[in-house]
Amino acid sequence: MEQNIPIEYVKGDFRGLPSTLCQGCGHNSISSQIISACFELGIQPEKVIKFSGIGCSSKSPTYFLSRSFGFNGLHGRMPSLALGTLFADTSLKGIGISGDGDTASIGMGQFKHLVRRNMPMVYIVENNGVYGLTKGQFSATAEKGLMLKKQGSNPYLPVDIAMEALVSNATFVARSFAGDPKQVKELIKAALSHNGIAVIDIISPCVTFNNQEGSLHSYNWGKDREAPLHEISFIPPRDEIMVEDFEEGSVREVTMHDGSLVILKKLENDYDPTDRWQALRILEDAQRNNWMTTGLLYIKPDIPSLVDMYDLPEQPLNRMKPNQLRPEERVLNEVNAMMF
Amino acid sequence: MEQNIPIEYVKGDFRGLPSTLCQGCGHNSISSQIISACFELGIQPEKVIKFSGIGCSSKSPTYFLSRSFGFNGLHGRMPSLALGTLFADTSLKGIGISGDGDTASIGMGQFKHLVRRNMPMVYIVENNGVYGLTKGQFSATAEKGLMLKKQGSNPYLPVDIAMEALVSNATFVARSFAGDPKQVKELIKAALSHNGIAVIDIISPCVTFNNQEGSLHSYNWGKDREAPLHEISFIPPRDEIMVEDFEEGSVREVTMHDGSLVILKKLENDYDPTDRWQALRILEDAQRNNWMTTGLLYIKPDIPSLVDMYDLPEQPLNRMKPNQLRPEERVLNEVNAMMF
Amino acid sequence: MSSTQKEAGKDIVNDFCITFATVNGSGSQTANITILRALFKMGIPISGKNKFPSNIQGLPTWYSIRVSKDGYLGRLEEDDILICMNPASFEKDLAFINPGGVLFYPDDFKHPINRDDIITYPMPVKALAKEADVSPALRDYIANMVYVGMLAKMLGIDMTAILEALDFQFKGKQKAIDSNYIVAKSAYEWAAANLEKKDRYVVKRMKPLDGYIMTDGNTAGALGSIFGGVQFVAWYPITPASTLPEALIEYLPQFRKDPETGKNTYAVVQAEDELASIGMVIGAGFGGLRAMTATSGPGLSLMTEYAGLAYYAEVPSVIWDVQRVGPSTGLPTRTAQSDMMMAYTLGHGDTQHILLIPGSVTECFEFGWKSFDLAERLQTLVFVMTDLDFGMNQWMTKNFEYPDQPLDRGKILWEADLERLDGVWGRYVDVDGDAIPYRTLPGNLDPRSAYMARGTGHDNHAQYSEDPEVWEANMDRLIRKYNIARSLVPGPIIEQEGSVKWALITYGSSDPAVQEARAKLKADGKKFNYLRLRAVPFCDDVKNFIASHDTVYVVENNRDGQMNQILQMAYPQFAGKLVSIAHNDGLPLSAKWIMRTIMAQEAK
Amino acid sequence: MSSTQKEAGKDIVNDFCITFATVNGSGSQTANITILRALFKMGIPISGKNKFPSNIQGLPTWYSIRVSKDGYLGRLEEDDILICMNPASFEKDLAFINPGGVLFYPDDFKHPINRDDIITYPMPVKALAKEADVSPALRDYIANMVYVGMLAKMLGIDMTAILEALDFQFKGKQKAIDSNYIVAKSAYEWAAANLEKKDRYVVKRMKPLDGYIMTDGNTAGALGSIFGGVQFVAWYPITPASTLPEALIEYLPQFRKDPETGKNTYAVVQAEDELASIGMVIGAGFGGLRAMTATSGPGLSLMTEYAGLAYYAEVPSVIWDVQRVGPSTGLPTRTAQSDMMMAYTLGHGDTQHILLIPGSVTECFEFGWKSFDLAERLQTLVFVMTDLDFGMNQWMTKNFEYPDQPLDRGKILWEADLERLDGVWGRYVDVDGDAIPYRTLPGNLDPRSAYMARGTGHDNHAQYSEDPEVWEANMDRLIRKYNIARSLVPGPIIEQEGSVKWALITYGSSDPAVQEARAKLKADGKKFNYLRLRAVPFCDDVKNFIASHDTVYVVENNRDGQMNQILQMAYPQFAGKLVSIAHNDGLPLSAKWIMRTIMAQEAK
Ligand SMILES: Cc1ncc(C[n+]2csc(CCOP(=O)(O)OP(=O)(O)O)c2C)c(N)n1
Ligand SMILES: Cc1ncc(C[n+]2csc(CCOP(=O)(O)OP(=O)(O)O)c2C)c(N)n1
Ligand code: SF4
Ligand code: SF4
Ligand SMILES: [Mg+2]
Ligand SMILES: [Mg+2]
Repeated sequence: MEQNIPIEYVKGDFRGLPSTLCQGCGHNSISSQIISACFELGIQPEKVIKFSGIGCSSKSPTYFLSRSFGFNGLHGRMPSLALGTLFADTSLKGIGISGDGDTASIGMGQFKHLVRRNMPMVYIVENNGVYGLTKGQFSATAEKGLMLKKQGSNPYLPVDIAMEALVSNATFVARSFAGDPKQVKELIKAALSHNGIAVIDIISPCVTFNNQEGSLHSYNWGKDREAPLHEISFIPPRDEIMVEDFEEGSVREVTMHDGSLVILKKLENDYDPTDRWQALRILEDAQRNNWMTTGLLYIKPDIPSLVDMYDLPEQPLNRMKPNQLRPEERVLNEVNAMMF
Repeated sequence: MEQNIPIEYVKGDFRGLPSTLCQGCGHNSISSQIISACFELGIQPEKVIKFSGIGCSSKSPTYFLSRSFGFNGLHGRMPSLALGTLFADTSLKGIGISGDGDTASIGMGQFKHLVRRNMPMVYIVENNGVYGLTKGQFSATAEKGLMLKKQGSNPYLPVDIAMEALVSNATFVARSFAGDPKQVKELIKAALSHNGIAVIDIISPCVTFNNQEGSLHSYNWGKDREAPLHEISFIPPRDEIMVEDFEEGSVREVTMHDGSLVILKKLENDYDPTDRWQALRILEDAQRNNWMTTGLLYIKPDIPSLVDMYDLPEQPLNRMKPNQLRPEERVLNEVNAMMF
Repeated sequence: MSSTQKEAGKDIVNDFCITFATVNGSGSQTANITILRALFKMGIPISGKNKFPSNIQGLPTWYSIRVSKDGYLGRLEEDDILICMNPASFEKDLAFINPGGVLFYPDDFKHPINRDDIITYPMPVKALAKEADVSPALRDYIANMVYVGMLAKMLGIDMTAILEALDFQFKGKQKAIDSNYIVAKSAYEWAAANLEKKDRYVVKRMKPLDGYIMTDGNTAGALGSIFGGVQFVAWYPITPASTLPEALIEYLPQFRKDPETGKNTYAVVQAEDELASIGMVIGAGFGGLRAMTATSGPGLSLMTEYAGLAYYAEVPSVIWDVQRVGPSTGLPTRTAQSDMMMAYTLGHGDTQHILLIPGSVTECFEFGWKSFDLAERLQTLVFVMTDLDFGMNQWMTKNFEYPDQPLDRGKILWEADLERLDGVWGRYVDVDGDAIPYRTLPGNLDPRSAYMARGTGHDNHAQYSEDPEVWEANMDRLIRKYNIARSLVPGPIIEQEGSVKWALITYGSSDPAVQEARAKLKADGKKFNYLRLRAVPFCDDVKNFIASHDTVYVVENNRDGQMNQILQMAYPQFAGKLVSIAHNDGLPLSAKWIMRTIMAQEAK
Repeated sequence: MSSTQKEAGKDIVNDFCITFATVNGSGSQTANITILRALFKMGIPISGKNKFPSNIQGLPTWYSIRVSKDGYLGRLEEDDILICMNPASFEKDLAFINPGGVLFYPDDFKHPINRDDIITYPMPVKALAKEADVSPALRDYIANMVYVGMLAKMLGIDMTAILEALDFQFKGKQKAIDSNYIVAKSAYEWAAANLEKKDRYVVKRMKPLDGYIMTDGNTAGALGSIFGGVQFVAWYPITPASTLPEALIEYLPQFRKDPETGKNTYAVVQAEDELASIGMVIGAGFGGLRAMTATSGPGLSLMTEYAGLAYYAEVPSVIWDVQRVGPSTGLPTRTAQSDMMMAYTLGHGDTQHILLIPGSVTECFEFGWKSFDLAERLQTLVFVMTDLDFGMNQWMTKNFEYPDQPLDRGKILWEADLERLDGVWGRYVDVDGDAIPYRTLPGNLDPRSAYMARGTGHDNHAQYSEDPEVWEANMDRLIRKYNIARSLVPGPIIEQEGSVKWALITYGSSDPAVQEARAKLKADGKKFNYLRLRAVPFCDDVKNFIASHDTVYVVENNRDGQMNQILQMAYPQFAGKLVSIAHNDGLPLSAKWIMRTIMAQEAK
């Protein structure tokens, strides 16, 4: 983004087509926060690229950032698609939108391997514990014992997407709740500044199939049980930093790869998001106690990303000229001489 | 196994065809320990069923227990095959043999979901950090920086199979080393008594492609770095228990579902294998310190297995008679009446 | 014939198409099906087709009921009666009404009606719904009952039949029945008091449709499987297949408890994806269970490799492909017959699978149980190829018939059998000369029973082998086995007109439209013989049928004429006389399109 | 002709087959290839085929060198000279020696030699290996050099040529060269001193094979891709494809650094499986990179769904299918041409893909670069269909030729183009009437450039659409595009004998055997015209060729005659004259089998 000509954007520059999701669907509020985050960061929309799998969640990239390229791929297999595309022009910011079925059921393998590769992109899971688009079957994040119409009771323990990301050595892991738009937005901003995989598991209620009282992915449950680790604010590199605004000791700062700052304002206890160990533990506690712990769970800003390992030129690969791609005839003569 | 007519077996009853793996391959020693474990437990070989994917490791079920049924399936997709087959006769003991490529690369999704389902079977990963059968490419458990001929250097952090199993709520997780045959054997015995998924991640050096000095899956490294958590012994239910043989406080016992006992003799510190939390932590420590921590990492013997949830009769499903399977004509008349 | 009846002035009785244009997620389905059921109850042949978007709420959706005294159940291209509840699609929908047709619409619609060749009935939906004594949350939902009542009045549908339909719908729950019925009834009365009938469409009671039921293909398939003794189901949700496993989940507990122990004689597992569901099913098939899955194109794609394994290792299982429009995610809520070639050859290397193709909803039931007998007899996969049109739409269909054959478990050796054989057997030995070997099942306690199944080269005793002759001999046996299947699979249904030189071939859900086209062409003086395929591979009847005609039109609902291609490969000697009549736009074929296209071909 | 030369008493010069029977993992490959190279260096046409087991160490393996002064490179069914180093396979191997043939064997073998119609040469392998001054660990390894020296002496291979071959093998590392050469040399001398030549096989120098190189198809494919500007490779290991990406990993860093910055102009990613490798490749193709993967049957099976997406969303990429024996895991180390039908239709729904089929190793290079031009020009997948025989065996082949056309990146709109067009464009609009739309690439900063690619129904502007007409129009355009491809893909190679009524069609690695069969049939007085397919879909040349013959034999290495089937579907009017000549037992076809089978057909 460094080379952007500073343009003044209006919010409309970041909008998408009208949503065809259900009214009240958590996914819609996440889309709004993506729009706001990009707008507030002043990202050039053409510098973003969107990816998704299949599902209600995966439909949503159509509903934000119409001026960004996108690929609505296959169910569970957005990660590989995104990885390949992002090599074409590594200056682009990738945003992947997935569902819990898309990521944790069919997509488990690709998700885990994308994370393990530390592919630089934002990976948002719009997690509702259910398959929305196919009308309400259990996803792999549905809690044990959940009852759904036509499906009976779910016999399995849920997949914890944040824990999965941590164990796969993700370098940025957060959890949030669609009912907490401010936190969602700040997390997305931070994620967009992260040079590596940034996984955000957002509990995003499905009002049509899994919003019943007591369901772990319902609005009510989230409202009752959300326990933010901190109040998070994102400060882009160009802004003047005024940490003095905060009371001494009341905040923790994380400096991102691009110089921006993530400010975590302490709530009850001080939480250190650079300790994977603590992150795993806080998640285990959340599981045991039925809390929805939200916030930036873990961050490791200075690990080389997958792309960093490839020694690529600044010029995007997809703008290379034929003479950069085809060796000269002389080289082929050498090759022929080698073949014996 | 309860109904077995007590037969005296000889070890040959548990052997397989001659191995076609390389001499010295870790997988061969694991096969031997499977043979010994089954022999020592006196399991009726016909009551065992073997599964595998594709790879050198996955070839090995041919080399033990010729009197057991088996299915050598597809690369990375043994879990689903095993799950389906085991419903046919739930009195059978399933043993799955997989490789690190088979489980952690292509098989990640199926592995994680098998574990999450707590499918009652023994799942052994013969983990050599490399693709043996395709001649030496990196698997997902290869350590970052590993150099292999023709492949260059591995850019990714390894998948930790034991940690993956834990996070997926496995109810039995162990790690061992093919160079420690006694431990391998006792762990397999315990696993065979477990009513649920029993994952054993066994470091099993590939002498042909990944046994070079310093490689994390080499014999040398294992011999230098193996740090057993305890000395493990398995005591089948029919044997008289002589815990008095052990010094007071020097052992920890775990009672298995079928009444057998797992005796863990303390080494340096007392390790509690019923605390998932400690297990995750010991693995994190091992990763940080480059230790090969082995032993029974975690066990939770009393969780209902997948099969328990299905309310199946004792009679194996695959021995049901036509009249048990096809409802009477009367029922169809009712059905027709319902269709409007 | 309907055309003669549509003469000016006369009533058009029991022969038209009603379409309901609504918004999905608005609960109109209950209202639409109530009408459908009421008509069926009046003895009038009907079919109901839902054209819905691939989302959950808020987009235009259409439900069309074909009312056909002649029993034609195929799709009509135009509407006679449109009930338009959706302002968003109003303008477009209007264009589809036949001249002389009818429009019902809420009286608060602001849209201009730019047609003067139709009859229009405004409906006081808001007002009548408000009158109803229901909670405001339900008000929108049962507003749809307004058009039920209005339509009942204007067409002449019995309100008793409506009541019966509601009673069935709400499983006798009186409160729900009442609150819906009251709205319908008051709309009925409002119409009686305020509207004058100006259109010509009427329904009249016919003699009861005895021997017929009303259901959809996925329910029928699930029930057929239950009567086929299904024991293991693994599935992954996908439209339009999901309702088949969901019907299994609903009905298995009712019908398949073990009579003695009261325990389940089955297990249903929702897998993490189709790679896993097929793996589970093939595992279970190997284990000796009657195992099945149901999926659609994208899922079938993911099953490719396991399908090849099952073919080569000779594992029985049943796969339902409820086809939708591909390639790729395509149109998930629209119908097609476009996985035929794929299913036929699914897997790499040389493979050939058995396809059963039900041609009616009752045949979905029949092939539900037959597929297991065939799979176990032949020790191979059986694909039941149906589609969204059958699977998710409502059809009147013949009563399900109880299987006329006992379960055929195929060639299985248990302990006693091995005893009898002195333990002499080999998993892939062709003992009987029919290319079908014997198998043992896990759990068999005879020490000579075990074998290692594998997708790698194997000899007659299932031992690993790379021997060229062993490989080829085994693959050739599989061809022989496939040829044996020709005489075991359901043969074609043939209808001859005598020594006519032109013929039609079709299959599956294209049958109703082809039947109708054929009848109408005949009425126009063009006779066609007729063959409906019910399976791949083909038996000699198919060959002889093609051989005895000059031109054979192969009608199907896909782009590439896939069945035509399969026939061409099967009968290269006749390939020249096969003419592909194929197209797919996501909708079921219409008789009109078929007639038009065949006539154009004939004119060439 | 060789047959005339095999008359009793006369020397058989440069026309026979040598087979080395060894144990895999024993390092014999170096010895075998040394002989191969030495013969090539002497100007004698050769091909080398490795028949190896699917394991790593300890099982029988065979390497056959065909020496053919006439330049026939196909497989021979029998051996003339057998070097048997493996007691385990000794007995079986003996049976394959032609009468009058030769057996070399270690003198410590205890096996009886039950043939009296062959000449035998025992070799003091142990003794000579012991003499060599190498570490005991290496001794076994270089024991193989004993047979190199013996064979050189008995056949008349120049030891200078052996030395050249070793020099190449060990990349000039003198110590390795020496220790191997010394053993070969002492064996040579031992043979000179102790053995009397009793057999008739000799090699004689021919004129240098200028313009030819020796390599394998996977290396050629990798190099061709590099000269085609490949930018992104994702792969998952699988035999027999792995060596193609491995060659890319070897050569890309040498040849494809950016001239200015010295940075990489490419990226190679080893994926976690083939579901991911194809996803990555299609992502990269969408992003505007020349992207490829290489796999074999099982991997291709897993790529089914993504292939359908690429077809429908019109994403260019290249997939190499180095075919092996399926179905299922099958025989992973044996060759076949049995994924043809599958690749052609890969995906659910109606799909058709473009297949390029190299017929020689040098064509593997050529199609390596051409495939990208075609994929980007046509915005679709291009499958390069090769096999283990080409991919992993050593072939003499024509020099690689530098591309005679500049890179064709197809229709891409960058910022300046959109400026020129005033931003008026649509991703799937057929502007030029050739059914090929324009595309923009991510990173294009023009606000009008972006679109959302998708596998769901879409209109000309890539917007989601379920409209029946939009769907069908788009699918029909894809057919038109496929038809355009007919004139862009490499046409067939046709060789006419004049007005002969019989013809042969073949493709890929079956070409050498068919060429040989054709020449021999001609010598026997039966002339055949000849067509080698190089691509699917077919151009009119193929049609006209078939049209102008009475009987056309389609020869291929699979069970079901898959190309024959594809031809039948393409030309139903001629289906009756196509005769399938197909079989697969894991080995390349032999001229002998082809001749035998065709003569049997002719006799019918
Ligand atoms: C291979 C494949 N299998 C199944 C489907 C059907 N399918 C579409 S969306 C979906 C589940 C979506 O659930 P989730 O990812 O949680 O998204 P949500 O709709 O809940 O946002 C499924 C199973 C598919 N498109 N592709
Ligand atoms: C779908 C598919 N892709 C690739 C292969 C090729 N293949 C065979 S074994 C193997 C890797 C085996 O590695 P691992 O599981 O670690 O077993 P090991 O040989 O090391 O014991 C691969 C990639 C295959 N058989 N199937
Ligand atoms: S079905 Fe659920 S997930 Fe889908 S759009 Fe509606 S509320 Fe959202
Ligand atoms: S290649 Fe490696 S893993 Fe395979 S058999 Fe040999 S030593 Fe074992
Ligand atoms: Mg969901
Ligand atoms: Mg391995």
